[in-house]
Amino acid sequence: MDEEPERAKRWEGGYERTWEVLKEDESGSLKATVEEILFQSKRKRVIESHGQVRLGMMRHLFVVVDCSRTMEDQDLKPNRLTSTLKLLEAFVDEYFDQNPISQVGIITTKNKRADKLTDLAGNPKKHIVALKKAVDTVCGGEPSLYNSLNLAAQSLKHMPGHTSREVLIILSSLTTCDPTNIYELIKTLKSLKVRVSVIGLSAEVRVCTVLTKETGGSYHVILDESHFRELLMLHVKPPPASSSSECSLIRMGFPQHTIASLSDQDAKPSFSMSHLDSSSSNPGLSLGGYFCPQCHAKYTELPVECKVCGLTLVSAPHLARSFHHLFPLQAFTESPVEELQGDRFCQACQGQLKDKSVFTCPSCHSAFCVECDLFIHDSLHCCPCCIHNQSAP
Amino acid sequence: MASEDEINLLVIVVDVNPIWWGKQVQREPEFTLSKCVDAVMVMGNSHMAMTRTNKLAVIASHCTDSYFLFPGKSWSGGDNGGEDASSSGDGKYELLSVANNLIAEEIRNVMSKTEVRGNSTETLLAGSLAKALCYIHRISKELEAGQEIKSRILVIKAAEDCALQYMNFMNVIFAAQKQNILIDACVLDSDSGLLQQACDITGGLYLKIPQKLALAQYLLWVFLPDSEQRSQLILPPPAHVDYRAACFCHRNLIEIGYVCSVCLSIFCNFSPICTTCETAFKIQLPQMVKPKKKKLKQAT
Amino acid sequence: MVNVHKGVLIECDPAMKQFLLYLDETMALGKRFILKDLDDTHIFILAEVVHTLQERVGELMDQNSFPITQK
Amino acid sequence: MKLRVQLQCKNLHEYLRELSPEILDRLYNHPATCLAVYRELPSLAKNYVMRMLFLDQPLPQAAVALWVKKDSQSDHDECVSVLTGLRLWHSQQLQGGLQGYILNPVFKENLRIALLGGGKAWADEGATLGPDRHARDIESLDRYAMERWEVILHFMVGSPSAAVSQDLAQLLVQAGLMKSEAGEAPYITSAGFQFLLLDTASQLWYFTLQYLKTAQSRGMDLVEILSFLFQLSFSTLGRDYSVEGMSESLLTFLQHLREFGLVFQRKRKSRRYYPTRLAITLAAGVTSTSSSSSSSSSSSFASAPSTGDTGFIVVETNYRIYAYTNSELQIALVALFSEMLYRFPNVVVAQVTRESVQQAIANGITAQQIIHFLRTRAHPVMLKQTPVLPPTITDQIRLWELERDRLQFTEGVLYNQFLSQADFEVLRDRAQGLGCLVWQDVAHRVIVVTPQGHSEVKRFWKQQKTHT
Repeated sequence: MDEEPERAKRWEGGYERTWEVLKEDESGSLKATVEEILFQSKRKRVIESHGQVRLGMMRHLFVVVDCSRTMEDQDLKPNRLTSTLKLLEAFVDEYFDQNPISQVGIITTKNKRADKLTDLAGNPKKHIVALKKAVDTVCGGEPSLYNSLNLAAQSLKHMPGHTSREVLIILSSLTTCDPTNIYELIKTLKSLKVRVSVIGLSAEVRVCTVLTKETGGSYHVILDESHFRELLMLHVKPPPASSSSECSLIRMGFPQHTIASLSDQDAKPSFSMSHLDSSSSNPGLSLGGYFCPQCHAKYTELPVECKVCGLTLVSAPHLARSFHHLFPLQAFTESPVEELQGDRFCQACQGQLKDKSVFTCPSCHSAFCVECDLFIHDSLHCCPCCIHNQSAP
Repeated sequence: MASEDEINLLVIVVDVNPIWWGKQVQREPEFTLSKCVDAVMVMGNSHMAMTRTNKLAVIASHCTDSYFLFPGKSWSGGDNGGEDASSSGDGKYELLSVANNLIAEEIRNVMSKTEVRGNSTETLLAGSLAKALCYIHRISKELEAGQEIKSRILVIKAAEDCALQYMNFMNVIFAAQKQNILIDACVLDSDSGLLQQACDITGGLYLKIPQKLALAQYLLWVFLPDSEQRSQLILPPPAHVDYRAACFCHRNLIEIGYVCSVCLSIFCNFSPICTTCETAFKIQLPQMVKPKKKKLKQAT
Repeated sequence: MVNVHKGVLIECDPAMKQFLLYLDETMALGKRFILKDLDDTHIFILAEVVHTLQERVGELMDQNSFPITQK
Repeated sequence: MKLRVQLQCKNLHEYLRELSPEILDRLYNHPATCLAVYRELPSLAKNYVMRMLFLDQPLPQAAVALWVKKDSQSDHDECVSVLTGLRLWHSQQLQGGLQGYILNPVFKENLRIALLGGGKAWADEGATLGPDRHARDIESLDRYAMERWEVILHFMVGSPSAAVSQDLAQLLVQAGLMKSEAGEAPYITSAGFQFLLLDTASQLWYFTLQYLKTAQSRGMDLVEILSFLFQLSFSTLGRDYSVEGMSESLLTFLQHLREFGLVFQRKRKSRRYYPTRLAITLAAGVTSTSSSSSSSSSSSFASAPSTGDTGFIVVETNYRIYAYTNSELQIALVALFSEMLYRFPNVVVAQVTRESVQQAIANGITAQQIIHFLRTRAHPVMLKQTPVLPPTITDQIRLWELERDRLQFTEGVLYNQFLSQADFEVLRDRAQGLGCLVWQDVAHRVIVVTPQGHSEVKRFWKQQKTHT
């Protein structure tokens, strides 16, 4: 919720009279207007995007999950906790898809305490396993904002200065039980440049408003489950980096993957370093793997921080995955279909342009249909016609 | 038996780079573009013959653009292909002969119409793949309720990789991965690093064929089975993929490099200013000291 | 010595079996019809009562069901 | 002890396997049949065929066995048995004495033709006749096909307006879908009810199978009409084909197809015909095997532009069914298992109740068939949700069916009061060996055997006693 006291509360004014927008056409059908509305809502998602800003590409994010008694409420199906954890699973997947060299940790809070469910780590599997297990937790007592934030801050403050430090709180309770003055902690968080965002499941709470405003985060209260998902997904995109944050060059290793086949006589099975601390059942003995270029420790998965020499190991595609944040595709211009000369076919999918508007790439002037426009901006991140041009970046 | 509700879409991207094929004729006069297109048709026919719900699209990737050879723009899915398409008048399945005629005609158009500018021996595969993805996206949007679609892309690649396309290519690969679309690659000439990565990331098969003349057989043996059948068959092992990065400054492949924290550009040695995003890096202590500093911090 | 009966083997759930036992004891079909009580889910009865028995079970089901839908 | 008649619908495989080898070999003489048979193979077997299609030498069996991973061995064995069973490949001795496989040369030749061309054309195309002045578009063909098919269904439910030829009525009787007593109009059987609830593609296939069964007795050549049928199913909708060169029996067959609505012919003597969507989806019905199969809802017909019988039913969790149709037949079908509440010009409202479902079940319709009917005709809005039908409804329909099955009756003969465990075991093992053991209780020394096995068991027991 933005701090806008003059704006009426949602339930007071600005009520959207959705039925007034609907107009019948000559034949008395509502189809055209309904289609128009759908079309507009599709379009909206594309327009609200980026300018060239510096983004905090390396993120360290703590997700705080409220596990207090209120999480058992059944306004989200089947209850708040299950629904939240399910959405978080999707969130973690999406997060690592978009921010491959970032890390996430999960904190739960109940009975006035805060516990780390998982430490900061860059491997989605671990988090997802933990989240799946957490479905069975018994919710109880009150959450503690102070303790959770404190726990998160303890870990985050050791993170290097060029990374963005973030906390995302999913708060269901309307109360919090704090051992001391939380406003002091907010000041500390601010000085540590920790950005705290809150997603409320019940209603707006003053302390969260202050918390998010001071630390530069966002505060939203969900309307329903789909809105909840949307709000969570807002946090998938890297946030703009604060101007004061440090920049640095980070040393990274790009290990080669070696595959050894069973028939190969020289291949020796070896342990993967990543299995050292995990108590998983499989011993992690395998043939091939990624070998740290500095100390030759073996890992089966990337990205990882080498346990021996501390070098961050990534593969080039991991970095490439984030490029589209940095070089976003410019928005296409919308124009009515009548203005289009030549064939009325979408340049990308070869479909007929049936909608009222077409979308033109400003650099290569190819026309696309609305579906392709969405797909290109949401997933593809490059114009299918521009990249036929050799000089394209 | 495959369920009737599942549509299996195969998009074949054929590299028709005229320069490469021109040179190829001089090298090996017995394997020409038309032989290659024949092999593609055999593959396409076999795919369509498998079940009624199998769909096919063929894209020609030229050096400046890509063209849909099949289905044509007016093609609406086999139900009323009867307008002008005449079958070949022999024992071939009508749908197939109509498709084959269309492909042959389109490729003739493409090859005769487009002129070759410059001397680029590289094919712009990323663009063709992007169009293939858009096409797949459209088809999956047009599905009726209750139907499912499984799509894959088969690239038949002849010419060299285009290094400039790296970023776009990666974007396309990730988009494919997100949509669960396999990318298979059948490489005729030299190995392609980009396609190796594409196949590895999306879970497709990569095969550099030792004998070009046997292309059709390779296609039928290796690439015809869909992902479900592949899990049962023994197929060529995954190729070794080079995941080393190329630095932005010299385009060298490096094992250890420096990455800008703002724009993730990769450099092979330390420089005070990022050449990509022009960020001035905080003057740091020499690199070697950094780990110590970190430890100190943790100790306090 | 081995004893041989001709009849019908019924397989049912324990609740239904109790109902059958009840019918047997109260002579609801006019006579005892159970030849042998085998176990929790099996019972061996006279062949001639099968039809009436099915009717009785149908009646029981009718009594036990109530309309779940309103019109 | 009610005997429930289950409508058994074989798929193409089962059908073909029953044919004699000579007929099979003759069938493969036509590319269309080869393609149809090929399409019905398990997916792994399709790949086998493709891999061997262009090989002229036999492949060692050991090499073929290495194509699959170890854990898919069972699939491999199935493929081998299917391919051998359909005579698609033969074993052949290799030079080194190894056993090898080679594709049936006739099949190979014709499948190659189907895929790549060559050979002679399947059928004369209408082109030789010049353009048709009364050319039909796809919509009118669809309408025509549906009308024809519905007439048959109407006839089955006994609508007075529906009249079919003597041949067809006889066929329905032969198929067991209708019964006719001397001098009376035929009436529907329990199998007929089940037939009505199938989706169109399955109905069509079932009906075709029945037709084929009687074909030989009509003096028709099975191979000829099967080939023609498959050829039809691979033809293009909206195109005309010529009857030129068709034999007399094939022309009769064409007239029958015309009556089913599989082909359109403007006049009986017309020289050209149009295959309809029914003919083309015929092969689709082949795969959705028996009527009791649940999962495979063939939507191939759903892809047809609303031909009236797909996608009109909405089922709500309150047991109400809204059927957006004005086809008397469809309404009658819905009424088979539900109570009609309201009737409007384009929609009927019905309610599924315990009584109505039990009534249907008493008619020999199974819960599975009702559910299948509802699912295959679900409104597009319903199709968007998973599962398509509300689980409460499907569960309840199944429960209602189970209710009738609270008691399971098996006729039998009970043996008890054995003197020794040994006696008991001897007799039990004997009964088991004869396959007539119904039930046993070792602790109480009780066995139940089937009445058929009783005499045999008794005799054995008497022998046993005299021996000891």
